[in-house]
Amino acid sequence: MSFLEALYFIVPTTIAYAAPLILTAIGGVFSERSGVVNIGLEGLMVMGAFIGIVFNLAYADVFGGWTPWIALLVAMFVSALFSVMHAVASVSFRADQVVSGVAINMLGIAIALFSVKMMFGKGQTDFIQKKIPRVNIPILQDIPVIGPMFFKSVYGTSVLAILVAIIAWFVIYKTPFGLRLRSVGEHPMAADTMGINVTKIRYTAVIISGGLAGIGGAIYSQTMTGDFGHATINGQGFMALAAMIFGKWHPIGAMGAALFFGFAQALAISAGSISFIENVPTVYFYILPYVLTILALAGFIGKANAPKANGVPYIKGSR
Amino acid sequence: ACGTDKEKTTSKGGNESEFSLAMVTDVGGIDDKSFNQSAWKGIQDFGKDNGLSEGDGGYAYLQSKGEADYTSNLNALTRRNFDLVFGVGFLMEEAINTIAEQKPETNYAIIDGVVEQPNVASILFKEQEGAYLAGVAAALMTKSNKIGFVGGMEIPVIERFEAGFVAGVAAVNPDIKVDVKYTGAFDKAELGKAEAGRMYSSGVDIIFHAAGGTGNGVFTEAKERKAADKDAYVWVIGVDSDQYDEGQVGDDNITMTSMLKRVDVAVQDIAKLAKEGKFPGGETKVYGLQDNGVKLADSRGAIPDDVMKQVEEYAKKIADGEIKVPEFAK
Amino acid sequence: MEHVIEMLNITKQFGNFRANDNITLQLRKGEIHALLGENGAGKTTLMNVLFGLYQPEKGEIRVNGKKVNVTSPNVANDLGIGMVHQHFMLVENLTVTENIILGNEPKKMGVVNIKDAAKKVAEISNTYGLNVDPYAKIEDISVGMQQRVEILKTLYRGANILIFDEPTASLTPQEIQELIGIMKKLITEGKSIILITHKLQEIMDVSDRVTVIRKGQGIGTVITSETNPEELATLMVGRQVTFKTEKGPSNPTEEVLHIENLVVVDYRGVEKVKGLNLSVRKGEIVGLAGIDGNGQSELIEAIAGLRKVKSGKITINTTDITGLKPRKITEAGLGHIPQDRHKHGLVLDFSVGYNAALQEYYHAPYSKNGLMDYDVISEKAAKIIEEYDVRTQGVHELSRALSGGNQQKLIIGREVSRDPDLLIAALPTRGLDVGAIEFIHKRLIEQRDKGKAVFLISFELDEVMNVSDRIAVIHDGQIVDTVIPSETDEQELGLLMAGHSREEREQQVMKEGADRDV
Amino acid sequence: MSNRLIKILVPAISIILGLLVGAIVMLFSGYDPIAGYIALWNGIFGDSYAIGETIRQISPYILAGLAVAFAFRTGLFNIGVEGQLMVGWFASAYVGSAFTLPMYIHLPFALLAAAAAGALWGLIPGILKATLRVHEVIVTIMMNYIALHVVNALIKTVSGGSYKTERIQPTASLRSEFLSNLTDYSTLHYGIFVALAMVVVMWFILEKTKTGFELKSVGFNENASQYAGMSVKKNIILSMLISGAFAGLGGAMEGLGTFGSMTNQGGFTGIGFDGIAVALLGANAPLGIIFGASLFGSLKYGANNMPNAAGIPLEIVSIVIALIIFFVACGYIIRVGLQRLNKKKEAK
Ligand SMILES: Nc1ncnc2c1ncn2[C@@H]1O[C@H](COP(=O)(O)OP(=O)(O)OP(=O)(O)O)[C@@H](O)[C@H]1O
Ligand SMILES: Nc1ncnc2c1ncn2[C@@H]1O[C@H](COP(=O)(O)OP(=O)(O)OP(=O)(O)O)[C@@H](O)[C@H]1O
Ligand SMILES: [Mg+2]
Ligand SMILES: [Mg+2]
Repeated sequence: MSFLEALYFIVPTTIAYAAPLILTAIGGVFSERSGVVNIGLEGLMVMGAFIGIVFNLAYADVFGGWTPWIALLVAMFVSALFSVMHAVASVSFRADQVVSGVAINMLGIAIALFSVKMMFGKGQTDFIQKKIPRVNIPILQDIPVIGPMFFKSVYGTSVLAILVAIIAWFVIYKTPFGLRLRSVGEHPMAADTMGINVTKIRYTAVIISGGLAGIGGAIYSQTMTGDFGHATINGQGFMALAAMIFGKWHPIGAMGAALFFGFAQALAISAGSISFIENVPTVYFYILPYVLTILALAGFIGKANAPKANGVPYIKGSR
Repeated sequence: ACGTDKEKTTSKGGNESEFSLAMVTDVGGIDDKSFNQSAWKGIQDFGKDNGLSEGDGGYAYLQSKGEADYTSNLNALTRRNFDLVFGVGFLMEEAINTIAEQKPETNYAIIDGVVEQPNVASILFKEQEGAYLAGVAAALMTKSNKIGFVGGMEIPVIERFEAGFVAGVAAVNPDIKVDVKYTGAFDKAELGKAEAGRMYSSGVDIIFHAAGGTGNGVFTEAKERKAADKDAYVWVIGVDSDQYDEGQVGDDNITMTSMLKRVDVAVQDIAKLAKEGKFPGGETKVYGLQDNGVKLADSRGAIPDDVMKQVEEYAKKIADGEIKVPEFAK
Repeated sequence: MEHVIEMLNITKQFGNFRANDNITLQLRKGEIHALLGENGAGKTTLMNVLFGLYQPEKGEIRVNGKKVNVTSPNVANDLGIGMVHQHFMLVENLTVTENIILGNEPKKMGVVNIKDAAKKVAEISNTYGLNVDPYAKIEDISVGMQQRVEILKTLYRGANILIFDEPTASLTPQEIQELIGIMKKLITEGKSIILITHKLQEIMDVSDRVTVIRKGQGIGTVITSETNPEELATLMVGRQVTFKTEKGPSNPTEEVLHIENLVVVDYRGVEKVKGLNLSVRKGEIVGLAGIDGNGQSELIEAIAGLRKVKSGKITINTTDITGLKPRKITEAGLGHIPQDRHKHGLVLDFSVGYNAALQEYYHAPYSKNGLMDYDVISEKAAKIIEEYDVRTQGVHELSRALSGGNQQKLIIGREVSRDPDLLIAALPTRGLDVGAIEFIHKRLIEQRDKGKAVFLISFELDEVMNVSDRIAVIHDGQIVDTVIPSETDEQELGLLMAGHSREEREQQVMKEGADRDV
Repeated sequence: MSNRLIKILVPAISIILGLLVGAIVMLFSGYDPIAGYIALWNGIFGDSYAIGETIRQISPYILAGLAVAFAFRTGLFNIGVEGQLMVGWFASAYVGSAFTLPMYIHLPFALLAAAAAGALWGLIPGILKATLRVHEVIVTIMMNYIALHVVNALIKTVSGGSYKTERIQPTASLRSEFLSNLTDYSTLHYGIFVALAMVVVMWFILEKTKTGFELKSVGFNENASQYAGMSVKKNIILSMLISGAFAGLGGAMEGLGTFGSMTNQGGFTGIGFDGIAVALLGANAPLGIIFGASLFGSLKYGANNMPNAAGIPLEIVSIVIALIIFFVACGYIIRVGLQRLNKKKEAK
């Protein structure tokens, strides 16, 4: 592969790989910025992936080409609903948020697989026919070098992911809600004395995280596998969690981290086909993305500061 | 087995003529679209043919959620007094070996593995022979003279696929280079997709996958390319079972063919022998082209008849022993 | 007389414990009303009731004569009540403006209009002479400015009734003066203030009336001009309290702490201690006076081994401890009552017993061969509890549950009971009531009299003047002068702290004299 | 109601609630919950064989739970137990097969190798956290994937291209003829004693030793610990090391006990991730972990009996387990409920 060819492969692959992670990680940013640890992202993604596929299969005839997009919405809705469980436990019942998150993970996959069994009588769903298409963006695709890298056969969902990152940044840093969100995650009691409803903000944030993780899962299943089974979502939620921390609980940072994971993955794949290193044992390529991540973290990122009140239930009047 | 064990044992003792069989799946489950499903189909077919019903005394299966379940599942079926218990997958060798020693009066069979015990029949397939034919077909069908192979993990079975496939391609045209890549996993669709994307981008037009769930990603990539451009010349060759359905893109289908591994055939064969009292205990039976153990699936017209004819010639030569397909990748 | 606030017969209970028992407090329009009581007397609780954070079991609240039901801080805000909390309610990583507008954000098309808000903040800030930078982040500004931000928060919401809960506990004398000025200005604007403080002099200086509570019960309200600090202290504690700490003359002997040309940088890498020289001898208390931020924290941390020394030398008892690990320094003879008791002083989630052993757990008799002996530790803890009057349920109670004053007594007990040759006491009485302060001062002097060296860091000139035998004045990372308390006054100290040398001061006095002559 | 009673009642009620909701799900899906639970019960306790297998399943869960809990007690979140367990498994299988030694050396050696391998895998995130303040959650997640691929490559290398390591020598085996016979040929092995011994070890380290005191102190307040002369770095590293060693021993349960070898791993074992739930079910306390692991292990193993004895899909048990964990997490509200109930009673 020539260098440019490699780039034409690496860039789109990076973005496609990253899209579900970006959305999910940003979901995590919302939740944890409000002070609710969310390691249930994996389970929320599972729910989204499952709903996305099931809806797509059931309504492909009705909605035609729009099906996968509507499936994203439905997945968002259902995962958001599912995340209410985590919110109730973490915010209202003062649960240990890690335990609740673990329960969400286990419950997500269990419910999804049980439902698949009930609906399809087998371990995985059928394949969807209406997939999220790749499109060439007119005019932009003709720009030399940049065009084929960014604007040729891109998923609409990748554009969506990047848009969501920018919107999330805007919401968190520019709007009253964002200001309140950040204050609740840092110092809920201060927010409370300013008349902010800590419970409401935290519920909202967790539900947003559920919705975004749901979209993330549905994007994954509708672009990568085309069906849903026990292995469809298989650690992506944890990778998103890592991206969120890597990105220092900042939406653009999380997007950057997710893109970095995608890049490392794409790099490993393309490096494996460069002829002069063909004799390098494959295991080095398998672990390359993960090693790169650790090195990047150790190299230039350093300490990441979690929101101060992250993981601590807010109990009115306690000090 | 809730307290039914004892009464079963007695009832069973007086009814020798009945023959019952069961299987333990590996983590895939009976609907994995792969060899577990195929084995279960074999058992069901045998059951139907012999008037058995599902349940104790007829036929049954137990699903494993992890390696740790193999022994206990085999044990459970043994306790339920099945006459013949299949273990599906090479990972079950150890477990079968252990239980066969403990329960010499039950017969066992292992699929894809070898266990040397007098009450165990070992069933192997010549995946390389089927893969060879897939390679021949691919080499005859390629327009770019670039062909890809996407493997899951680097384990002996998958390496047999690779060996046969590469040999098959070379037999037709030694100049065609097969781009061989393993993804290191059977469950990472995104890697299969990315790998396939890289291959197709580099000019490969046909990819044979032996990568389980990772292979889903290969299909996805091919379908996307087909959907974007109806005239795109991209193909996938499926594995284990007929993956035609996976390849459907609107009115087109990108599944060229699939290399079938007829576990069902082998299961029925062994079961029949056992029922007739000719159970091949201690033996290893290898099912190849000749025994209908491996073959290419119906291409539904994707492969033109003249090409199909040439493929069949190769098949005949293999069956006759004229061509020896290598078992190990270089 | 018109009452803007009337809290009548308020009772607030936590479980079976009555934090407020039938307390009445009436605030007149335009007055500064002090609320006085020991640590844990129930002052904060009463104010939290007024601010809507707690709901009282009994009693009623009237605002401008009308009965109200303050169910939440929002209601309090609407009634024009603002509160500056004892522990700042500021979000550290937000800016001043963001903290102020939180919950009440001006919007432009759904977006927070920071520019307008900042302008308004600056306006109010100027009106009251608060001098805050609207765009600064809270974590970057001084405690004094944070305090002023808290005040701005209430003013921004148009509060007319302001509650200040111990606003001066962590301020430097200069900042306290500024704050008093601000309060007086607020009064002239027609606002009314409830002020909680443990510093009786402040009460005498600014308040119009004082309400005293003791152990949750109202003792009564007196008019400030008709009382004096001694009477107030007696009302509050229920016994006589001595103010002027009694101590004999000191007999310093050998040098214990010796610091030579010490240079230390802060976390940003900025030099904060710049070639400092200092010595503390056995049998004396050296006080370090200075304005916050002149290198005090860095100096202490460097001595304790918590911060790297850039250059220079520190010795304790002839051992060169420069660059040694904290443990080695402790073993060289250092005892340290840290400035921040929650950050450094205690493991709040450990029991009182564990905390009592925090410095000594690693050697016999507290542990042997790598194994802890918790019985011995409990015994020791029980002794500290008894000797230092730490009010706690027992050695197994979590330190978190102790009040600040008792946490401090626990730390002092732990450090002093080890009998260190050098005891560093950094702001040891911050936020404590007069009774507790008296107790702690006695302990420090007791150490001195036993022939130990004591190094006291404090922002309170009173304390430094009363307790020390010598006062070293720090300015800009250097000791500008060392003075004897009996030979100086607050004014001179103040000038030294501001960086003027003694000669300058003398010249100034002479000049003033000359001016007068003319 | 005494505090102790409430402490016992909360998990008990959580379990009952979990089973109850599970029953409702079964009813709505057209299954018979009573038959289902009978099958589950029999799957766990039905006969000596089932009991043996259940206990065998519990052993690695205990160790994984200890690993997670130990790190938690020092303020660290070790999501890397999965990877540490895998390298431990490999190390034990390798040492077990590659050497010929008398049993009293071989078995301890193999166990030690597993612990050391796990410790090494924990050491890396530990060092990165201690020296560069890199968040341990990310590093441990990454280390899991690295472990998976490295172990698979190592299996291939040491076995000369095969997919599994050679069988361990009997001298390194935890298998026990005695225990196996006692439980009707189950695979129950001596590992459970190793696991229980480690429970004692964890309790001992935390509650009795100086090291434990330091580890807990650093976990609660790094600044105060530093002030008290403890080395924060050393304790963070040590904590990850010990945590990893527990996880590595969990791997030895599989390598020297259940399987006697290691085959190519197609994915994570899941034991490490379940360890998080086990630890938290047990409130990160040694005894609690035995409870958590027993609950987890029995439900997981017993579930296998549900499809064949009652025709109910396995997944329903996963739902029940998840619900139980969820209700345990919500212990606060259960406690409040109990206290209210109590008050009412007292009032009467
Ligand atoms: N949230 C709470 N829960 C239980 N008891 C509390 C709580 N807050 C305060 N108390 C009790 O109320 C009493 C009064 O506390 P409060 O904070 O009002 O004291 P204070 O007078 O403000 O003391 P200080 O001068 O030290 O600030 C305390 O002794 C404590 O026992
Ligand atoms: N959540 C709580 N539950 C029970 N008691 C509490 C709680 N919070 C505080 N207390 C009690 O409240 C009392 C006063 O606490 P507070 O923190 O106001 O002490 P303080 O003396 O004011 O300390 P400081 O000097 O730091 O202001 C203490 O006796 C403490 O035990
Ligand atoms: Mg106080
Ligand atoms: Mg107070």
